[in-house]
Amino acid sequence: MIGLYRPGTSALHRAPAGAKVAALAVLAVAATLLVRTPLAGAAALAATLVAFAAGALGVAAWAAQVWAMRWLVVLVAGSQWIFLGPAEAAAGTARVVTVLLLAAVVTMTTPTSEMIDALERALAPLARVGVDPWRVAFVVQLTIAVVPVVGSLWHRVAEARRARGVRLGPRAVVTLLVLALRYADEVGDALTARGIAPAARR
Amino acid sequence: MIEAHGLGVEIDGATILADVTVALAEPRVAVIGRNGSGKSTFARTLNGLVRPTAGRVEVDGVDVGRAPKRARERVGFLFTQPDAQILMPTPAEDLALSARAAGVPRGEVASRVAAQLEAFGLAAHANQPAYSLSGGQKQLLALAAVLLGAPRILVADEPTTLLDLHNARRIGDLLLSGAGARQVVLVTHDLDLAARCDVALRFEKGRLAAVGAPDEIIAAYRAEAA
Amino acid sequence: MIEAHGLGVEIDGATILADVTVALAEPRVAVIGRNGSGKSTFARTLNGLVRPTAGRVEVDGVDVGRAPKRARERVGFLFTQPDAQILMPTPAEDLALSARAAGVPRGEVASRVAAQLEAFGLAAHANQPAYSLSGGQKQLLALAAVLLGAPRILVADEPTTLLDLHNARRIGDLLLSGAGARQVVLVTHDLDLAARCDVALRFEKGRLAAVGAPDEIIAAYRAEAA
Amino acid sequence: MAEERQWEARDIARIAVFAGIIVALGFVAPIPVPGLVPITAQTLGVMLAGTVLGARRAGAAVGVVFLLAAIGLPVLSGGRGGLGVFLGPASGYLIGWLPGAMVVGLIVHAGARRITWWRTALGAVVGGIAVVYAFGIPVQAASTGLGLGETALTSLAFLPGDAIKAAVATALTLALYRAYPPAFPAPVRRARAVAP
Ligand SMILES: Nc1ncnc2c1ncn2[C@@H]1O[C@H](COP(=O)(O)OP(=O)(O)OP(=O)(O)O)[C@@H](O)[C@H]1O
Ligand SMILES: Nc1ncnc2c1ncn2[C@@H]1O[C@H](COP(=O)(O)OP(=O)(O)OP(=O)(O)O)[C@@H](O)[C@H]1O
Ligand SMILES: O=C(O)CCCC[C@@H]1SC[C@@H]2NC(=O)N[C@@H]21
Ligand SMILES: [Mg+2]
Ligand SMILES: [Mg+2]
Repeated sequence: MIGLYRPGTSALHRAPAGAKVAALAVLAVAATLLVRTPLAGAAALAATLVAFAAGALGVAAWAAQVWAMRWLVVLVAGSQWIFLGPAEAAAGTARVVTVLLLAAVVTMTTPTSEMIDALERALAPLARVGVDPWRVAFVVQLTIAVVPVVGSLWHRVAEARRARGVRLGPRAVVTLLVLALRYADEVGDALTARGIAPAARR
Repeated sequence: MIEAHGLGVEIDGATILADVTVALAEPRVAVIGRNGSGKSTFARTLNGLVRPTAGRVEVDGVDVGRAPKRARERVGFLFTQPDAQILMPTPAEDLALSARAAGVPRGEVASRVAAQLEAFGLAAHANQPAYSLSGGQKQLLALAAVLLGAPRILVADEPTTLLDLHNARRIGDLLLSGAGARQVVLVTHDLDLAARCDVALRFEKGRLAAVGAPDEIIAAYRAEAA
Repeated sequence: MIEAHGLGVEIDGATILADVTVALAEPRVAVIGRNGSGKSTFARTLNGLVRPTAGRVEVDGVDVGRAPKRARERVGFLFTQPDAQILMPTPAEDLALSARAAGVPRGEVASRVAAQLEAFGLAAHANQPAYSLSGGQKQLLALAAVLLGAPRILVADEPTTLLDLHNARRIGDLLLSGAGARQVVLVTHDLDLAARCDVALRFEKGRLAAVGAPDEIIAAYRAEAA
Repeated sequence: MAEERQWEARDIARIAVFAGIIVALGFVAPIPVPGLVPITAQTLGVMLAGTVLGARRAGAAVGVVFLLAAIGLPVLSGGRGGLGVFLGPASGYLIGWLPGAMVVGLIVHAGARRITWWRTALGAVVGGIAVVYAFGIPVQAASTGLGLGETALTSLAFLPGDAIKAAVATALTLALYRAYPPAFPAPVRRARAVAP
């Protein structure tokens, strides 16, 4: 699975993941509180362009993100215009779009592995209530390895169905689930054998 | 009869198979070669599971790329992993699925299924959950299902790899003895089994490296691996 | 050193393994027998993946049933399916996982991983997605990961079944040549590989049917299958 | 006690595999509808996690999907991911998947000695639909500035699809119970093993 990360060497790329996520949280709250007028909205959107520049992501990437949100923009702006008037609609839409664009900057400048490390550190305080941060981060990585396998199992079922010339409909999912769960058992055994997690106590 | 003309397969820009031209009329065809040499890909083009990106394949005169459905009626396929091929919860249901697809009238399905279970020594397991069958029993079931369709050509991709000596011999015998009634293409790393065929193909890096008498082809392959 | 005393395994009321008593000090142990005869179950009791319901197993004097964790530190395990064993997205990450589990200090993990990748000819694939490796490369990676833990005993359950002649030989050599540094238990249907061991066990219907010189045990097994 | 709550290896693997299935369902037939909240096959995976794994493991599987999204992997339908998915108008539904899957698991498994079709269907509808909407509608209303009532009306668009998914989840669960009982947690599995 390929992440949404865009490799680079900008200041934002070099900044620690935890700091970026914390900054995002602060900025999201600030935007919600401060962006109340169309002018403030325009300023906020301009600021997102600066953020994209700081990540060396370029205007094209910014535009692509905005384009991906076109329906959101149309619907939020439209409904707020009807109920709250044009000024509120402009400010409200800018607010939502700003936060989503800032989140995209963090996503695009932070590699998956750094995010996982940051996740592990962020979860450290939860160790006292019985959450093992390493284990959580591990399951996340395990899932990343598992996704393509699930895809290949699905591919195998589809091939078998075609080769046998039979129709299964949704029943194919049962076959997939059986294969996937048996695969899970094999992975579970490998986890145990590699000394990563305990086996069942029968 | 299998004919490939300048057959090539590219996936995501990578050449998996290139320039395979061969005509096979022999009843038993062995396909050998190293991991990743393109054997499975070649086998899969024979029933349209993989589409050629260059050239074409014909089975009994049917162009597989143009008429994959008609080709598939003629070509049965047996996978290495029987698990993936068994699509229904029990052997009886699984065979019924194939029987219906093969056009057996509704009223006769049950008796055809019973007869096939009997013929493959699976009668006692008719309604046992399929996952709990042994490896050999699963491969027998998969073969029984394929043969219900009475294919003119049977392609088997390493069908004996997971089996013990006894079961491998049994499946091997069933596959090769049926030849005559049908043509069999057998992809295998088991060189003793390959030696029992009438002609052997050896793939290397996506190309057909050699075609000929199994003994010679196998001897050359062994020599190289050593 | 492996010792089983009246070892038995029952699952859901079915007897899978019964009354296995044997002491194995030989560096290379082959385990053969038909599909479903109990080979994998026996292998799994050696590192506690399957718990005995009768009797016990000891590895280097550690009772596996009582101290599975301590036993597992001593016993590495290699499965048939490399896919299920590779737990991380890339070879480098997967080896790092094993290194950390084996207690390599954080600062030395990277260099240990690099050295191991090099030793197994995988350096060029360090950061390639693991699912895109070939079958042989996957099995090499799985073996590299197991050996990072420097197990005193290595149990391998049909580790070469999915491989071609060349890769099978490579993995087989790696497994058997390491013997001396460690004891190797090799479950296999490949009788030529089994013949290279120092002692062979043959299972039959959940019981240990024979123990002895590989040549004799294999000859008897072949004779029966024919 | 602490010992008791620790996951065993096979549980961890199942959590990862079900998270993988939910992700994989995101690639299935993404129906492009112009709107704030996508129609997605992933809710089928959420329901199945609950019916098959039970409350705790199902919750963990959905939680893993959230973490994958948060660290920037394109795991939601249409290849979306990143922290933004927790901030948009659809985020309430998304968050609702977690309690939703757990409620499905509770209804289907709590005190159950076997899997029954009516508990499975009830679980899928209550946990997989009602609970998810209960989280989704208020958040959507707040983020769009539309009233709760109007927002609830727009969410009716999902109902036919979600009803079908609940029916499919029920049928699949019962079929899986027949085809592979070891998939289910121990109490249910044992009851099935003795049953004819
Ligand atoms: N869908 C695919 N996408 C990319 N590469 C592929 C795909 N299918 C096959 N390949 C690659 O094509 C090559 C040939 O694969 P193929 O499965 O035909 O080999 P094979 O001879 O059957 O090997 P084996 O003996 O291991 O079964 C391999 O290198 C494989 O990785
Ligand atoms: N968890 C289980 N539940 C029920 N039966 C099981 C279980 N595990 C194994 N068995 C059965 O126990 C018997 C022995 O299985 P095992 O896997 O040890 O055989 P094997 O000798 O390794 O066979 P193969 O050569 O096919 O790998 C088989 O009949 C199998 O179906
Ligand atoms: O992908 C996301 O960001 C979250 C999608 C939430 C979709 C909701 S869940 C309930 C309802 N049913 C659907 O098919 N879509 C919505
Ligand atoms: Mg192949
Ligand atoms: Mg076995």
